[in-house]
Amino acid sequence: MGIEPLVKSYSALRHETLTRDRGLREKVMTLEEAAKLVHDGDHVAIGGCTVSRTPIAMVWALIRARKRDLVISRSITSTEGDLFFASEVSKHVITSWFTQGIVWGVSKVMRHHTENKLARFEEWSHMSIGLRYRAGAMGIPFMPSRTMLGSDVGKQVKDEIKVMDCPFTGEKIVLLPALNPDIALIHVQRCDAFGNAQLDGLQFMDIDMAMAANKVILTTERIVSNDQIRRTPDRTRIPFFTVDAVVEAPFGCAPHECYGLYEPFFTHLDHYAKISSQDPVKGPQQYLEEFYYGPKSWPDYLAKLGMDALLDASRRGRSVHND
Amino acid sequence: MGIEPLVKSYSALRHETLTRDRGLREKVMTLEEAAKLVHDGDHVAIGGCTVSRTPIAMVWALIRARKRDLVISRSITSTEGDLFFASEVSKHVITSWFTQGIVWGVSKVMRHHTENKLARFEEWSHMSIGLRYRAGAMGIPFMPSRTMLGSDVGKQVKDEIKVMDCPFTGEKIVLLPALNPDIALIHVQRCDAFGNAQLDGLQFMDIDMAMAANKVILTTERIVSNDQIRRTPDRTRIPFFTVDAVVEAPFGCAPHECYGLYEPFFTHLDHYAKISSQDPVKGPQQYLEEFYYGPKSWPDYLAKLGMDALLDASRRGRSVHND
Amino acid sequence: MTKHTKPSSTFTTSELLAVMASRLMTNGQVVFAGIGVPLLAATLAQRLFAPQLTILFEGGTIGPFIVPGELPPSTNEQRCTRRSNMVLPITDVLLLLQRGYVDIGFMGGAQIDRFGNLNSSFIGDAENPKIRLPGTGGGNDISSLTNMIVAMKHEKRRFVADVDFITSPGWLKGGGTRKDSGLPQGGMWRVVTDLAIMGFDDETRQMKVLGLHHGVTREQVQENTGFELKFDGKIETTAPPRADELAVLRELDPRALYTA
Amino acid sequence: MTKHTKPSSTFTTSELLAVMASRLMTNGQVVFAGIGVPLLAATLAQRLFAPQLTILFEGGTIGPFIVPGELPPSTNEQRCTRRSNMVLPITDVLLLLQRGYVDIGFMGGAQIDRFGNLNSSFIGDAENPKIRLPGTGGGNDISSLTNMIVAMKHEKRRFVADVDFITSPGWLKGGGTRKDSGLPQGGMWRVVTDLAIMGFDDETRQMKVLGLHHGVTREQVQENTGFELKFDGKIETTAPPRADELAVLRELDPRALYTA
Repeated sequence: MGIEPLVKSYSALRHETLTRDRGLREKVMTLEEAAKLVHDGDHVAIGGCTVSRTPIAMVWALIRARKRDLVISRSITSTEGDLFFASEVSKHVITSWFTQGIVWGVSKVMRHHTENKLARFEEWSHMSIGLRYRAGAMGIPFMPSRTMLGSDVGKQVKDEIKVMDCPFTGEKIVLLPALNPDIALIHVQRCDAFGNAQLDGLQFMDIDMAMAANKVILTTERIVSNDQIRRTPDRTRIPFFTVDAVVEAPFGCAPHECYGLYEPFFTHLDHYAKISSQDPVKGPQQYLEEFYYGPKSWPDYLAKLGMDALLDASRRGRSVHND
Repeated sequence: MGIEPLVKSYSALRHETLTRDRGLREKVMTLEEAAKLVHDGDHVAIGGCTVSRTPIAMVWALIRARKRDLVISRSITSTEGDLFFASEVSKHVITSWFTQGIVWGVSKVMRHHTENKLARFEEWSHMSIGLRYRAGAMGIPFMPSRTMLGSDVGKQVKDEIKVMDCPFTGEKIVLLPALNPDIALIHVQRCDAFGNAQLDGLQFMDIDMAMAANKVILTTERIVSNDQIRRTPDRTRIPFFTVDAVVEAPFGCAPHECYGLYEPFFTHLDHYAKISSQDPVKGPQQYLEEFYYGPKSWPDYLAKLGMDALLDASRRGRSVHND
Repeated sequence: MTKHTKPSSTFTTSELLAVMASRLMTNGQVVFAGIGVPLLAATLAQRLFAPQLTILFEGGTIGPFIVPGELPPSTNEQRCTRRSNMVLPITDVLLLLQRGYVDIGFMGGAQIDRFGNLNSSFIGDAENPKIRLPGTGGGNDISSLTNMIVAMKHEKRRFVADVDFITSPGWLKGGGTRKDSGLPQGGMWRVVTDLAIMGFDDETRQMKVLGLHHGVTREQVQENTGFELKFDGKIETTAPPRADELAVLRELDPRALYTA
Repeated sequence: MTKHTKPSSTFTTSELLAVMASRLMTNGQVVFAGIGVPLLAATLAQRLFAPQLTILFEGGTIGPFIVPGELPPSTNEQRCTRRSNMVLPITDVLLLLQRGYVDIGFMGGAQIDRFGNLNSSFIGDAENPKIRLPGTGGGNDISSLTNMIVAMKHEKRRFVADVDFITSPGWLKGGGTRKDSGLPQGGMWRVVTDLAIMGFDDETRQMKVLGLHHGVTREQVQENTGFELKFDGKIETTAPPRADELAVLRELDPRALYTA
C-alpha cells in the first residue's frame, strides 16, 4: 500500500469497478472460499462498530488462512483488532478508537503492539473515517469537513489531509481523502444469493463502506430468496452489484452482537479481557489456539462458545422486539 | 435573496439553527397556520419529484395566501411549477427539469413565462441539485462533483460553481455551493405530532432537503402516536427537531401520487394539460379559480377532484402492495 | 437463448428503435434507462438474451420487474419500484454512475450534433430562445459519467452540425475536448435511429454510420442529417425486427402507449 | 416540576458527578451523550425537570428511552435503540453536530488542561508514549462542533497545565486560538468534578472555578489541580444531591455498574 497514492485517480477507480462482474449472479460460497478473495497487503474495511455486527466469521476465516500485512480500517475497533495484531495478520489499523469496550478498560494487546512499535494504530476522528468512506462511496476524491482542526489528531495525519480556504465563504475547511478499501467485510441479518442485503437497526458505516470498496464479502445470518427481498425493496441497503461473495454464517458475529438476534456474549468477552490483560502476548495466543486455529469448522467454534451462552445471547438479542 | 451570499457563512447557518426551538414539542397546526411560516421572498424547497409525493396541500395553501417572490427549488418540477408562475407566487424556479410530465409534452405555461421573461427557470443537473441539498444537510459549504463540466448547463451557472484542480489527484473537479433553503415543504405517509416522519418507498431528495432547510413544514396523510414511531425507529427518516409544523392533510398530494396510497389522478392531469396548452394564460387562471381560490377548504378541494377519481387513484395506489 | 424466428415486416418506428437498441445490450450489464424506448429495449434484451442485465431508474430504483401493460409514465412513480431489488434516494442512484457501477446510460434525444452532444434545454439562443425545453433532468449527469446509447427519430432538424445548447455532453468539439473539459469517463457510444446505427470515430469523435437498417440507403440517411455523415469502412445491414422481439414488445406495451 | 426533597449525605463520586451535571441541562436541549455518567445525568434531567430534552448517541440513535437496569455498555449496541425515535448511520448522527442541531456534547475525560483540551490518546510523547490510550472516537468531532460538558474525577494527574496530546479540542492555547484554528463554533463550557464546577474565562479562556460542592474548599480544589486555577468573582456552593435525584439514579442503575 505504501507506494500507492493516498487517493486513487478517478480513472483507476473506474477501471477497477468496470472490470468487476456486476451482473445478477449467485455468489454463495464458504468462509474458506471467500477468504481467498482477500490478498496479502489488501486494505480491508470491517463493518459494524465496537462489539456490534462485527463480521467475526470472516475475521476468523482470514486469521485461519494466515493472511499477512492487511491494512485494516474500521469505525471503532474492538477484540478483532487485538486478534489481527496478535495473529500477525495486520500490523496497521486505521480507526478512531481501539479497545475491547469501555467496560473492559484499555486493551493491553493494543498497548503491547503499539507501545513496542510492533504495529501501528492510525487514529482519525470517528466522523472523519465515516466521511472518508462516504467520499469513496460517492466517487469523489475528497470530502469537506470541519473537525480535526486545531487538535493533535489532525496534526498526526497532516500529510494526508488538506486544509483550504473555502472559495465560497473564505472559511478554513478540511478536505478528507476518499477511502476506497480493496475489500469490505460486512455482516447482515439477511440477504439473497445475489447479495441484495437488508440490515436491521444500527447501520454504522456499512452502507458507505460497501459502496466505496472495490470488493465486498457479505456474511449473513440467513440467505433468503430474491422474491423476499423484492417484497420490501425499500429495506434493501446494499445492492447486489457491489457484492462479490455471500456466505451464510449463523451467529456470524459471536461473541459480538447482531441487532435483533443476539446481544454480546458477555461472559466470553469477560474471559477474553481477563486472559489478554494478564498477558498481552500469551493471552491472545491461547485464545487464538482455542477458538480460531483449533476448531474444525464454524459450528465447532460456536460449540466452543457454548450452548448456554448462545441461548442467553439470543434471548437478550430478541428482547429488542419485546414490546 | 439577491443580496445574500450564495453560500451562508458557517456562523450564520449555525446561528439560524441554534435559535430554532428544537425541543420535543407538539407542532400540529392547520394548512393556513403553516402557510404563515413562509415569508415573501423565502427560498422554498419542494419535496417529492415530478408528480410523486408533491406537497400539493401546502402549495395550495401558499397560493391561496397570495405569497410573493418565493424562490422555489425542486429536483424536478411539474404542474406545481406552472401554478407558482401563473399565480405570481414565484418568478424564479431552480430545478433540473420543468414540465408536467413526459406523457403530457412540454409545458406551455413554463414556456410562456420563461420565453417572455416573466419568470426564470434556473437549470442545474439533477444530481447537482441533490448534492447541493446534501452539502447543506451536512453543514459544509460545498460538495465536490464530476458533472456539468464541458456542457452549457455548467456554463449557465458558472458564476455559482467553482472548478478546481483536486489537491489529491490533480484532476478537475466541480465544487457545488451548498443549498440551505429557508423552508422545505415535505409530504409524508405518516409522522407523529412532534414531526418524526416515516416515508415509504421512493425518498427522492427529501431527507437531505429536511436536514438542509432552516424550517420544515410536514404535511402527512395521518398523524400517528409517538409510540408507533418508537416501535420501528429504523424506519424514521426525518427527525422531529428539523420540523417546525405538522399538518394532517389526507390526499395531500392529489392530483399527484403518494407512494403506496394513491397514484396520480390521470384524468384530472389530462384536463389540466389540455386547458393549459390551449391557453397558457387563461388555462391556469381558470384552473386556479376553480381548484385553488374557489374551494372553502382542503376537503372541498378534494370533493372538486371527485370521489370517482379519488377512489380510482387509491385503488391503483394500494396495488403496489398487491403481491 | 435467442429463438430464431422469422423477420416481421410490420412494425412501428418506436418498435424498430427498441429492437435495434436492445441488440446493443450485453448480458450482465447495469443499464441506467429512461422511460419509453430505452426501458422497452432494456426489458426486451432482459427477456430474450440478457437475463442478468440490471435496470436502474433515475427516480431511485435498482432492478425493477416491469409488469406487462403497466409501464411507468416517469421514473419517479411507484410503478417503477414494483418488485425491484432496492429503492434509494435520487442523489444516491445518480451517484452510482459517478462511482462507476453503471455500464450504459440509455435515453431518448430531441436534438443531437455530429459529436453526439444532446440538447434538451433551448431551441435557438439560450438568452432569447424560440422554445424553452424542459431541461436536463439527469441527462447531463448520465452522459457526463457513463457510456451512452441514444435512441431517436432520424430527422434533419434533429441531427444538426452543432446543437444550440449542450445539455448532455457527448464528445463536445471532438478529439480530446471531452476529456480535457474534466470528463475523463464515458461518452456517446451509439445512436440508434429508424434509419441507421451510428458510432463515433475513435480519434476525431465524429459521428459515423456503422449499420443501415434493411432497405435504407446511405443517401437516405445523409438526406435526413443536417451535417456531413461519415461512413464506417464496412457498413453492416441490420437484421429486421423478428416476430419474437415484436411479440415481447407488444406484450409489454399492449396499448402501444410508447410504441405507437 | 422539580420536587423539593431533602439533601442526602450518602452518595458515590459518580452519583455526585451525575447529579451536578444533570443540573446544567435545560429543557428542550438536544444533548449528544456518552455512556456512563453523561447518559445518567441527561436521563436524570429528563425525568426530573427537562422532559423535552433529547439524547443522541454516537452509534446512531435519536431520542432513546432508557430502560432502568438496562443501561447500554456502549453507544453502538442495540440497547441504545430501545424505543428510540430514530436510528441512523454513525456518519449522519455525527453530521447533526456539524449542521448545528445539537446544543451540548457531554462526555467523560481522562486528562484535561487549563484551556479545557482533552487527551484520550497518549500519555507521554505521542512518538514514544508511556501509555497508548484508546483514542478519540467521536470525541474530537463532538468537541470541535458543539458546546461541551465534561464530567470527571478531580485529580492532580488528570488536571494538567497542558495535555500531552490534544485529542478533543477545548480552547486550545486560549484567547482566540480555537476560532483561528478553524473551529468557530462550540467550545468547552463546563467541567464537572467531584469537587467543583468550572467554566472558562470569556477572554483568556482559562479554566476558572464557578462553584464548589458542599464542604469543599478552594484550597482543596487547587491542591488537586496541576496548574493554577482561577476563581470566579462570586463562587457559589452547590446544593448537595437530593434524595429524589439519587432515587432516580439508583432506579436507572440498580446494580451500580456506572455509579459505584
